[in-house]
Amino acid sequence: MKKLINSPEDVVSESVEGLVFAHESLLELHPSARVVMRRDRRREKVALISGGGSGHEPLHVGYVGYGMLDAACPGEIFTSPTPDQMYEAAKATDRGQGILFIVKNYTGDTMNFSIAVDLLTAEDYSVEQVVIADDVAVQDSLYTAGRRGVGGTVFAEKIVGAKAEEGASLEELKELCEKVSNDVRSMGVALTSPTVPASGKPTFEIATDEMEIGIGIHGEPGRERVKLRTAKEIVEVMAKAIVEDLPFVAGDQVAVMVNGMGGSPLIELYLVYRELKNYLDKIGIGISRSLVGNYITSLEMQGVSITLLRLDEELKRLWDAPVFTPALRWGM
Amino acid sequence: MKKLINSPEDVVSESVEGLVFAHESLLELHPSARVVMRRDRRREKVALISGGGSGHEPLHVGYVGYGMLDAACPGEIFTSPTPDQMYEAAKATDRGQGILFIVKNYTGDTMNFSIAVDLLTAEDYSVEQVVIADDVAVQDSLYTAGRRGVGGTVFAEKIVGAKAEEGASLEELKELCEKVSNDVRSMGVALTSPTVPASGKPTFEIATDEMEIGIGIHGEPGRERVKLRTAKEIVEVMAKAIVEDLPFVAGDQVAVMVNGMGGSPLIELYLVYRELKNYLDKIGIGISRSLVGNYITSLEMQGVSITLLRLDEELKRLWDAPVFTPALRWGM
Amino acid sequence: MGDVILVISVENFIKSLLSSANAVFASKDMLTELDAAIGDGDHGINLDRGFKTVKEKIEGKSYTAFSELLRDVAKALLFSVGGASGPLYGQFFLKMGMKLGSKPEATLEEFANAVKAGVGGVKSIGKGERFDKTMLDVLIPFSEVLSTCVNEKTPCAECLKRAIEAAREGRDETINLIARKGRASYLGERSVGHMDPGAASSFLILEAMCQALLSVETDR
Amino acid sequence: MGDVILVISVENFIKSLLSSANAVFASKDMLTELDAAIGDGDHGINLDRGFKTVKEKIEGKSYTAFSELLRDVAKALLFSVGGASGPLYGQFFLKMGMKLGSKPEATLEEFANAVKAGVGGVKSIGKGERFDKTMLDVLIPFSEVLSTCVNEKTPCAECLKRAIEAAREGRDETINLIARKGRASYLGERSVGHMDPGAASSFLILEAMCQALLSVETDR
Ligand SMILES: Nc1ncnc2c1ncn2[C@@H]1O[C@H](COP(=O)(O)OP(=O)(O)O)[C@@H](O)[C@H]1O
Ligand SMILES: Nc1ncnc2c1ncn2[C@@H]1O[C@H](COP(=O)(O)OP(=O)(O)O)[C@@H](O)[C@H]1O
Ligand SMILES: [Mg+2]
Ligand SMILES: [Mg+2]
Ligand SMILES: [Mg+2]
Ligand SMILES: [Mg+2]
Repeated sequence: MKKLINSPEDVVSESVEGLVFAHESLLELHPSARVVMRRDRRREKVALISGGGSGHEPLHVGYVGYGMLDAACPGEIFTSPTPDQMYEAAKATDRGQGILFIVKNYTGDTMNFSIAVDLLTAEDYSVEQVVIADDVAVQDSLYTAGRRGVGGTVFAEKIVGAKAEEGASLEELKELCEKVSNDVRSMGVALTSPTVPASGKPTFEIATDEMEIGIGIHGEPGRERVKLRTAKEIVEVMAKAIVEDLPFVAGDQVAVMVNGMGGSPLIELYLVYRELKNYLDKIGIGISRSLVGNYITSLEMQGVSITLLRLDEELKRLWDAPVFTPALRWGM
Repeated sequence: MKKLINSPEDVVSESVEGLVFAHESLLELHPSARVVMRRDRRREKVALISGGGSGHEPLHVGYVGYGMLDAACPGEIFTSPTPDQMYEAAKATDRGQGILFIVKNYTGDTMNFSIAVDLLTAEDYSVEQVVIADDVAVQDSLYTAGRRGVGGTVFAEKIVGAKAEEGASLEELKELCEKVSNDVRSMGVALTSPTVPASGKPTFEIATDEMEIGIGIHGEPGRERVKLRTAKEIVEVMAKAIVEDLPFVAGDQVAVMVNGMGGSPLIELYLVYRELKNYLDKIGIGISRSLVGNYITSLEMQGVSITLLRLDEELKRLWDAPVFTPALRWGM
Repeated sequence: MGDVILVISVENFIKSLLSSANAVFASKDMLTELDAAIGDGDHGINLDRGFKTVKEKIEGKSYTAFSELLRDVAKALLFSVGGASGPLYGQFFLKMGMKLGSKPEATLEEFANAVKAGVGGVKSIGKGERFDKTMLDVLIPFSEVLSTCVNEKTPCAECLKRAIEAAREGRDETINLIARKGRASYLGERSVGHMDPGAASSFLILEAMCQALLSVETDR
Repeated sequence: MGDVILVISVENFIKSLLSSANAVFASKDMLTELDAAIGDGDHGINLDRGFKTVKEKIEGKSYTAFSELLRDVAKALLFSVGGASGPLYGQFFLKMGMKLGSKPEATLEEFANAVKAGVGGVKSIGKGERFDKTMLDVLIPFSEVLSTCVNEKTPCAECLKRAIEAAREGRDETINLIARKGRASYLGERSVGHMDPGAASSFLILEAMCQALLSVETDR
């Protein structure tokens, strides 16, 4: 296992500490729980909180700041956080306007967040949660764990964060978050496996000429294992699955994210973006906002995911609103 | 070879095209040469141009925009660009105030840029160049190729770019760039090798328990091959070499960059930042500005480099000045 | 042995829990590998961390009530494991403790009822059922066989052994199931052929627990 | 053969250059591997791209003057190779062509003088010298031995053969040198034990060129 770490047990806490050191005017650590919080909590607004397993950085800790999250709760690598983290995060950031949890749809996350909701509700906090489930690689069904939450979460945090900054109510934010969640779809592929530090071994074996289509951000296997293809072919498979699922139709305006899984260099991500733009151009879907880079990763896994969000004027405005976090910053 | 590409020959042009697509309000491609240019070239200012082999993204193409470069000339992967690129870039961006080339110190780059300087001078353009050579892993000597230009280049482009935006003269910018060049030092380590697409094989072999200390951004071997160490130990080796070289002394204020080589995840980079901060705290050096992320990479190589720049009030001001490029953005 | 009536003291139950903890520690890598095949490769790591916390919390401490002991166990798991298994096992032990209440001793019948309550907790928080290819495929048959045997007045040791056998079968049956809950469900048909990691850990935990209870019994 | 006086026509020189190009194409991987050991692993790729451009540019085209032909070769290399070797080889051929001027034929003596001018170009742009472990360790001995032989009126074929032998020795000597220029210089002592890729390519290029010139000669 090749990693720049001291010991597997300390990776998350030491990295989080480094993040807070590096952005100390923006962030602070909760004194007792593993929670990264905005330093400036004067403003009366709904507290927006997310969290999940670590290893997906910058998600979520890198999205704490003006115009996005008020707090993030990082779990162990690929392991959802524990309810005490969300409970403490909520108590520390609540400004009397209520708390909204943005939760990625994984059994562990939904259960741990729900327990936190129960604990907080019992203490009369007003708290709501929205579950993001945008991974089209997984068949959606009431009888299964449902779709995984992936790249759409980044869009949700940005857009709902902007609206929260405007002073919207908990109810309005929940509604907006559900709208984003309804209109966003993602899919990913992997060329290599991540290695969880505590395990020390690659999560899955994959031959040097193979790729996994529909990979999850924890290295969960996807739809199928196939021979490595060209970027153009890979993008077609992903984009087609995404477009047909919602479906996105000719004339739609979208925000897209071409997201690196952590081990793929930027030169490849921009190449993938080119293929995606060519594909969408052909079917009449217009890209009006875009992100290309590592936004929701899977440790050092090589691979890429694509996310599409259907935009309207309000979403565009909220997307463009100023944001100042470690990983996303514009307008200020 | 596992890469998200179509064919080794087309990687650079397709990726550059993707970059320009993704940032089309900011960038455009030169109609005849492989040059990425700022779209808005109305302002009368010195044209700031850099370039070098591709595979180091976001360097340099991702630093074209307001407050940094006017144009970047990407060569083939790990191969310096050809003089016609710099020549065309200069002609297209010159506003009559002169042209400054920022060149990383590699034999190929310096020769190709010098030929461009000759071509332009012959046509009466006023053009200057500054060579950045900040890699302390390499012994400096008049009788060798000298030190490699690495992370310091990012600082130079940001700071000189800000000053150019203020309307400084070619002479002033050259002087400032030389000052940055004099006061900046870097060093890197690698855990894995990059693979040049056209070659298809890792540039070097490295055992699963080994690391290369003093690696170059083209996978050039460094000072020594050693057994993998903890992040704390690795940071100590790098920081010590950097600090002693300038030397940086107690009381100095510095800008630091903890730079990922392309294949190392952000969680590790922030952990490295923590170790660096602890080390510098101990010896009385104060971090007053910082960057943590992938800023000058070596394809998918796993590893990290550290850059330190001694700051004074002017450099701080220029660092903080607004910048709007694909890879670096704040204040606007 | 066999026809003596088993009485479980809080003290002995601590020993059983520590025995479960040791079983988890010893199988950390195996559980992680099972999870790597159809999940995200952290189940062993998660439970190792969780049961270390449990051990730290309860070892050497003296409890007078099951509810108190099991609340500590549940909170240790809930606040240190994370993932899916944290809340699930947390709920299992919490509900068990609530059922046993504040007494210092329990009969096997009371124990069986407590297990049933624990399984109910797992079902309700995870919204799962049997044959979803989860830990419930071990917990449910274990609980059912235990209750049946106890009701039929089967000798105590035999009750526990039969329950463990049913749990083992349930665990092995998960190999042929298609996962419908948890991370493995993303795989659909591709999950067939692999044992569910949570089923494997439940079996280990229950087996070690019962063996410890039995050995105490034998020692009397 | 041997005592006939070699006259090099522009037309035959095109053939020699194409022969050099083929030698580069055939050794692409070998050159890249040499560069991977002590440089950045692109030398074969760079020259392959460069000589493909050269080939496209000059093949089938008719030139009347060396200067014209070699300016096209130099520009093709300069504007397609990049890296260190682009400007170096570009300069080599540019200076050679300038020395040969606009004539359509050259004697071996004129050829030798042109090579000398080319080597001068490489030295001046790269600020290198012999024993820096670069292509100059091939170019310099080749040029010197060629000039000496020509001055001593050695038969033409013999001149070329001896020059090539000197080039080969120079190439092999780079193995034991410490690099002082180019990327390999970053390695210091660690560069010892590896052949310089640029020395290897120079040798290939010169050898193929001379053999082509010789075979033309023999064919007469
Ligand atoms: N809804 C559920 N009901 C019951 N058990 C479940 C459920 N979801 C997951 N599990 C169990 O949890 C196990 C996985 O635990 P673990 O790997 O620790 O968590 P995670 O999946 O969050 O990484 C599965 O093997 C399965 O037995
Ligand atoms: N200053 C120099 N003078 C002469 N030859 C040089 C010099 N620097 C480098 N070279 C030659 O160039 C070769 C490397 O070329 P290449 O790999 O194409 O370029 P780069 O080093 O830019 O990747 C070296 O093997 C060496 O022979
Ligand atoms: Mg997990
Ligand atoms: Mg090169
Ligand atoms: Mg798991
Ligand atoms: Mg090279």
